[in-house]
Amino acid sequence: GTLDDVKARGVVNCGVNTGLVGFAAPDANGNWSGFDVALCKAVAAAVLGDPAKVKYVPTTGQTRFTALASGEVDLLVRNTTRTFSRETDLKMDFPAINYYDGQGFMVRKDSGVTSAKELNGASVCIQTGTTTELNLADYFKSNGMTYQPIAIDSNAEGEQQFLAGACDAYTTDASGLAATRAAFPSPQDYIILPEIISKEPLGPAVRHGDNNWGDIVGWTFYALVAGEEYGVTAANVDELAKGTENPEINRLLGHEGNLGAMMGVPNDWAVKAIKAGGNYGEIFEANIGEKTPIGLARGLNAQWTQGGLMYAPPFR
Amino acid sequence: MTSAPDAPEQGFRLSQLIYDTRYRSLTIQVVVLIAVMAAAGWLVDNTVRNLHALGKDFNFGFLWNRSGYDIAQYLIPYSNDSTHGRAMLVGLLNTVWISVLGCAAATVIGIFVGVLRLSKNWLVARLMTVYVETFRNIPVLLWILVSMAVLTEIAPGPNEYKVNPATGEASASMMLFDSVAFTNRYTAIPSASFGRSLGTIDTPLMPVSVDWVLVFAVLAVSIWANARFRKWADAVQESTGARPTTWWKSILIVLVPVVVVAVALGFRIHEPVLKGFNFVGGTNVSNSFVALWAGLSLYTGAFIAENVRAGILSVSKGQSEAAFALGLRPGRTMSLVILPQALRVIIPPLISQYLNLMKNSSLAIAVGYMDLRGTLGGITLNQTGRELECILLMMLIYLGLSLVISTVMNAFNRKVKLKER
Amino acid sequence: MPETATKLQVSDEVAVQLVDVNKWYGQFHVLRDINLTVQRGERIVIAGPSGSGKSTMIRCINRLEEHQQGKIIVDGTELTSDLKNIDKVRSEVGMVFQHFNLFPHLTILENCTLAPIWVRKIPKKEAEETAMYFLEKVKIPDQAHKYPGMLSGGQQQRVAIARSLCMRPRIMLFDEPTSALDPEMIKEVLDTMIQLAEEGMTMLCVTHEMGFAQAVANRVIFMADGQIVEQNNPHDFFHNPQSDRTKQFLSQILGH
Amino acid sequence: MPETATKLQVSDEVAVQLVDVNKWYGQFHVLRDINLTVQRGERIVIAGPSGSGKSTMIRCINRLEEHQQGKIIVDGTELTSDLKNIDKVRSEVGMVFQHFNLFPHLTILENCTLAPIWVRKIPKKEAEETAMYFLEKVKIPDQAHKYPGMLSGGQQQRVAIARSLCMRPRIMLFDEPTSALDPEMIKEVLDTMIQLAEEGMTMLCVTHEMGFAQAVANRVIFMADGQIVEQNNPHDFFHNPQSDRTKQFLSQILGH
Amino acid sequence: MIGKTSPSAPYVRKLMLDPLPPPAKASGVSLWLREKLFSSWGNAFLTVIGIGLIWLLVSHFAPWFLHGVWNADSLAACRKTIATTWGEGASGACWAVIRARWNQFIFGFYPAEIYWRPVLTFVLFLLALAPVLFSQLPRRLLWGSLVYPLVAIWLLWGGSVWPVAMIGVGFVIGAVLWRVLVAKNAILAALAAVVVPVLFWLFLTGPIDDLLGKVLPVSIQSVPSRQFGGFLLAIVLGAGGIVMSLPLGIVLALGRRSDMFLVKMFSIGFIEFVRGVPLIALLFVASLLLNYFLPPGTNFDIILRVMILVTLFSAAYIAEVIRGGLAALPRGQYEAADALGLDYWKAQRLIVLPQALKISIPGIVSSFIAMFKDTTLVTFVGLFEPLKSIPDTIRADFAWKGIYWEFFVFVGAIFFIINFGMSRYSMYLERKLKRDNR
Ligand SMILES: Nc1ncnc2c1ncn2[C@@H]1O[C@H](COP(=O)(O)OP(=O)(O)OP(=O)(O)O)[C@@H](O)[C@H]1O
Ligand SMILES: Nc1ncnc2c1ncn2[C@@H]1O[C@H](COP(=O)(O)OP(=O)(O)OP(=O)(O)O)[C@@H](O)[C@H]1O
Ligand SMILES: [Mg+2]
Ligand SMILES: [Mg+2]
Repeated sequence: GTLDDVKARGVVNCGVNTGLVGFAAPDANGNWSGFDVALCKAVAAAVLGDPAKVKYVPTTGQTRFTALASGEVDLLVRNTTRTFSRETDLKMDFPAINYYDGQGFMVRKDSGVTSAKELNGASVCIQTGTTTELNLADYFKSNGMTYQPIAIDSNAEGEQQFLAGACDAYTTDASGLAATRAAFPSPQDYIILPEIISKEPLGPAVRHGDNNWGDIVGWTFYALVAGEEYGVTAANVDELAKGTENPEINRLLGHEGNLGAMMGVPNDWAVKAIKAGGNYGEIFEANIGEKTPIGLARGLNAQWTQGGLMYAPPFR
Repeated sequence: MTSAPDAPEQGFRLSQLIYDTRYRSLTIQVVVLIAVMAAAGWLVDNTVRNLHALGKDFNFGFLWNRSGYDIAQYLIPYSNDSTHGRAMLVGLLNTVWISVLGCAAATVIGIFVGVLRLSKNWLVARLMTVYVETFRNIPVLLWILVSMAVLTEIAPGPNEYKVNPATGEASASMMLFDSVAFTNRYTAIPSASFGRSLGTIDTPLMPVSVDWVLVFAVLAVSIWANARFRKWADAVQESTGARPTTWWKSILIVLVPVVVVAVALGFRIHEPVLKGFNFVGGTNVSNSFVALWAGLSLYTGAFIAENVRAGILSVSKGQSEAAFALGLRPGRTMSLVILPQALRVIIPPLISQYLNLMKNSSLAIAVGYMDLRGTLGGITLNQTGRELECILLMMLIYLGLSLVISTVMNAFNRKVKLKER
Repeated sequence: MPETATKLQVSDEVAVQLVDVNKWYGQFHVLRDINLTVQRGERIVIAGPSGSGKSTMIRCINRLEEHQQGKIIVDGTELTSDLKNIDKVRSEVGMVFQHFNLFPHLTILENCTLAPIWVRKIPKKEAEETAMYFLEKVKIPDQAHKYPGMLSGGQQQRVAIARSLCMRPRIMLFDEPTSALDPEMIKEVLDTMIQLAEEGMTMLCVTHEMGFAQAVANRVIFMADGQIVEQNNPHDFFHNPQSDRTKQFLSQILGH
Repeated sequence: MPETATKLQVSDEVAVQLVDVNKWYGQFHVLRDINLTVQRGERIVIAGPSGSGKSTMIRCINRLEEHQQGKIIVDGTELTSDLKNIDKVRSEVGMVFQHFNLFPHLTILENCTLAPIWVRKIPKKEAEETAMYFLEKVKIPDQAHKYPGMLSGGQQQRVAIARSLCMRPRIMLFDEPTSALDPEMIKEVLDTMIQLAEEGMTMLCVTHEMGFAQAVANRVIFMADGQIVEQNNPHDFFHNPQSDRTKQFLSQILGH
Repeated sequence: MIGKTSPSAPYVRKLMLDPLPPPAKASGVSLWLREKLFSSWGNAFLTVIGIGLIWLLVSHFAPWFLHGVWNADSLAACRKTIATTWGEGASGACWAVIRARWNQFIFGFYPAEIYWRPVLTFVLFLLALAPVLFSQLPRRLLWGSLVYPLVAIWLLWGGSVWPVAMIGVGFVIGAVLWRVLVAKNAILAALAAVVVPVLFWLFLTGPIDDLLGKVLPVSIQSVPSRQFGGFLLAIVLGAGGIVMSLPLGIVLALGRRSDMFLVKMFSIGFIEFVRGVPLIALLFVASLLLNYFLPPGTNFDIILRVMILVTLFSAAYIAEVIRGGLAALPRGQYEAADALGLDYWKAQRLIVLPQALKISIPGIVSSFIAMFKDTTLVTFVGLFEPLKSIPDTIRADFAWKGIYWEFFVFVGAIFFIINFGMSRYSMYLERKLKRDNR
């Protein structure tokens, strides 16, 4: 299985975006960071004990699935939407959803458009090879509108075209829109339209059939979510790992029971995972939260206790 | 004739397979065949096993499924309800279309620059050299990206054509009598329609407009008539020596019938007008197309210019001197003496430039023009997850296109060559 | 003209006149104060060491080169940069080159009819008849439908002469017509030229074939350093040269 | 062999034997029933008009061309399609071509040592000594380290001869060895060949140098249309030819 | 003057004329201008258009170039500097980004502390190339060129020295087997020389590597291919592709010229297939399909896969170049080799290929230029080549968002300098070859 391969190799191959600020992007020295990257690190920490033992494989919208299917990457964390056909026909599994998103539109403020319903006849920049282009076709069709698709290959190109005015609207997942807008010279000149035209549950993907590896990826993510729920942070995780009153935390952090061994990873897997970049909330705030230039609100991605959808199944 | 006794029959020895020139090559070929078959078998076996492990099959059925995505540029009707197969066809036609237009433009540029590079005018010759060297030595991808960037970054947006109520002026203006507008998302050019249309015929591939068929038929007939007319002029020249002036008559013969038919059908030109977000009424040629076209033509044109120059230089100076000494003017010298000889040298490399342009058109990916790679090898591949099928099919189609181009051009080359000997 | 093919004597009419012609290639003074008058019917042989400007001079006469000072008058027409004058002169003057310069993509016949048809506007049929007439004259009518590449050098040069004659020039210029040929072939070309001379064609001929000069030339002109150094009738020129340059040159040429 | 360099007479041993050899190029019958026996030490000159199959015949002897009928036996080895036989024959037979065919990327010395080293597996040092011995014999030891392009045609051809000799062949084939040379150089090559003949080398030589034939040949063979038309000793061949073809050929060759 | 008396009167020049300088009209600047720029109306028109064009370009781009800012840490800072020095609304290039990301353009994400390794590799590359290009140098240096690829692999990718050494050992084994066996039987020798090393690589190298690695650990920091980028990647792919494709190209060229029908057909089939398909398609094969074609479980890294396809691609083109070189050899060379008793392979190796390859060098250089330009296409399979991917990543940084032209100008200029230099060199070679071959 993949787990053995990873252990033998000593490094996790993680497929990421070629460059989407906040989610996955290399800096001048080639160090990757971002919301998706943090999950890669957490998995590496959980399995190998070291968040640095990740090899990032930048994939384009077109090459990502093959990279996964062919074994070039062990997991794909590249704002990929979980869909029916991707799980069945393309033979992948989405063990968890790390970001609940939806497709939106961004337009220039001075265009006077305030609703997606006013976009009839507009040129729309759209990244090829994504679910967004299918959603877009469906949306305009069901609203009896026409549009002119302007195909782009990467987010960077989309930004360029949109900034230059080559398209009236730029469509992608709302999170991506926010990230993109944040990076504009004058973000206040652009607005993201209120319509969200699709459900875009984004999550890490693994190959179909390797359930053990899927469990590891899924539960590592849930460990991060649970960490937030129970107040386990990067700062206090070592302290808490020595034992607490809360048996759930004890089981999570390996103080009690041997959940790790059941999956074939060290018992302190969750400790390492949370220490790598903090719990889900910390990761969110550090990479895409409201204090970052991207400035995304938690919204659907808040804990279930806060009215969001992030809900970690029980660790027992 | 006295037939010598044949070499003593010694029966066949195994060592003959290696040492006997008669069998040796057979042995080697068998070994090579086995090796190639084994390699092919190995690849196929691996593929089968890999597919099996992934739970996939090898099946082109997806070509008949609904594609679900939109394509901005299509030459035959297409919508997201069409099949993947049709999307592939749209892409293929787009590839062919950009290749044909690209080759045409590159040839024009190449001839123009190649001739100017030999100009006596120092400045022009230098400028052309700079052009050729710059374009030849920098990747074509850069030229395509630059063309695209020029169009998107420098051309005005459609809304800049709007008349600003405050100043009463628009910040950008259309060109060519308000018929062409460069914008940062497309180039709006006039389109045509027929007021008294004869309707269209639906074929499975695309609806065919009877009007256009008629117009082209008439055009073909007039061109044929013009060829006859020129033959007649040749005959007159042969018998009297003086060639009747033909150029304006030729133009009349070609143009008048077409114009008459067009007028009869109520031919109208629609100039693009700004309405809402965009220009409507005309045809909007997407920038991705224009950028790809410009990048490919300028790049390939530089290579063709070199071929043209080499071709002309290959004709020795003595040839033009001899023609001058006979009293031929420079224009005639060019067309009767230099070009026919230069052409033989120019055509073979021209073929490979055409092939290169066709293959380079797959760089459409850089600007989002939906060619064969963009549809079949891009979105279809991605939406269906059929890498193996899509890429093999795509390579086969490109191979077919290459074969067609080289066959046609080689035939043309033979024709030009035959004239000599 | 073929119909009046009799052994003409030199007439008084002037065919070509060069007055104080000077020419430079960049800083290099190739032709220096050239003065030369050629009468109609005269056969002039021009000799001289390599680089002395012989080719340049005769190429100036049909404006393949431009002179910068002085006057060149051909058949009463002064050569200026006026295109009409140039056309006129070129249609009066035929030229034969050292390397034949036949058009390789055309048959022998087409080579000969090309200029008559396109410049003289003669009907094709007539042009072909004339061409065959001259091809017969140079003794290769049977090669008419071959391409130049299939002919030997001597044959090619004879075709080149026929091609020029088809334009019915009144003056023929030859620039070392035999120097690119194998020895066996020189004779056939010289024979053709002698025949032409006998018919009274005005000829200026750059050549080192001294036998030819003695046989047909009215005058031999010796050039050196871009100047006409000596001129005389062939007999005196060869047997009694005056200038030292000439003597030296002749000793080289004849000793060889 | 150099050590035994004395004027040998023809021995009884058979060096080369062709029995009823026939060869076609496609439909074209180049060699027709050739029968020829060459004794060891014999010097044979082959003459005949162009295209008569002379080259083809001697090229068959070392299998540069394949014959289709009949037998060719060289030094007791029959030439079949067996590679070993071919190798054996080729190492017995040296060949000198019209266009020298020296290897331009190797020095003269390397040209001469290449085959001994790679085919005969002789140590380099020894091969070089032998090469120098033969280069001295053809009188160009001082050129050993130059490249072929720097030598004159005559010198190149002598190197080609030395190169063949370095393989210590027992039979030498020459295919018009002097016809690509300028007249001044022909003599030096012929001298080398005469010297070789005097040392008793078995030689088959296609040439039109009749002086050479008369000086060294034991036999002259005349070929026409792919057949051996006449053969005789040189004196009788030249002074008393029998067949009409031979007479006609000789009149052309000698008259020229 | 003779023209004025009887034209045919004997005449002897007494006084030779000295050469005079040309008249003012016929020399100097005015002549040059007249001849080269204004010799006719049409020419004058072209000149005016040319000047207009130059003016257009210069007036547009010169200010932008001249206002360029070299020192800034973001685009905003650039703009501010330009606005303060040249006034509001002035345009100017922000070269600072090149300065800031210079290393990334050159090395991609190669670890900064070991930049010396690619640099050294490059210097060695030039040294190894020297004996190939200049025949004046002693031939013995060619051995260095032969070993260089292994050294380069080790220096670039690092890690233990043994796997690389074992590759070399495999080649040595092959060569030795060939030497030993060739006297007995050429075909057997060829077979052995190919099969044994392959078996060696497949089955023996792994254990030996491990063993030697433990006994004698010689290793340097290893660098995964993912970190290659920028011009380093372009050069590694371009040069690596060409060098590795040479042997295959030679074999294909010989195959295409062979008399053996099947061998010829396979060679033609391969060459024409590769040449008929766009490189992008082959790159997609590398990134999407190659893993299907290899045994389950094998997993090359993408650079290696791209390298394999690039090698196959350039092999087809190199084969055609070499075929041209082979065709240029006169038949006499083959015949002389035959007559001396050299067998096919010896004749090829000693006589034919040395000459054919020399003739082919200009063509190979041209192929390299084409290949080097084509390496930019790897951006579409997610590799960080310098033309598109690196700028895209740089633009993903908030500081440099929205910067375009500077990248195009900079990357274009580097490509131009390298390729123009090489094309000049190949032209020089071509002229030299023409001279050498008389
Ligand atoms: N186009 C040119 N540009 C510069 N110099 C030239 C040109 N053509 C000829 N020359 C020079 O002018 C001089 C005279 O040349 P020309 O060809 O007239 O000599 P020539 O007497 O015909 O010599 P040859 O017997 O070698 O043909 C020579 O020194 C030559 O180098
Ligand atoms: N490879 C070939 N294919 C077909 N025909 C050939 C070939 N080589 C030679 N011939 C023909 O075979 C005939 C004999 O050729 P060969 O070279 O033996 O003549 P030759 O007597 O040596 O003539 P020469 O004196 O011109 O060298 C000629 O008619 C020639 O055209
Ligand atoms: Mg001259
Ligand atoms: Mg012969």
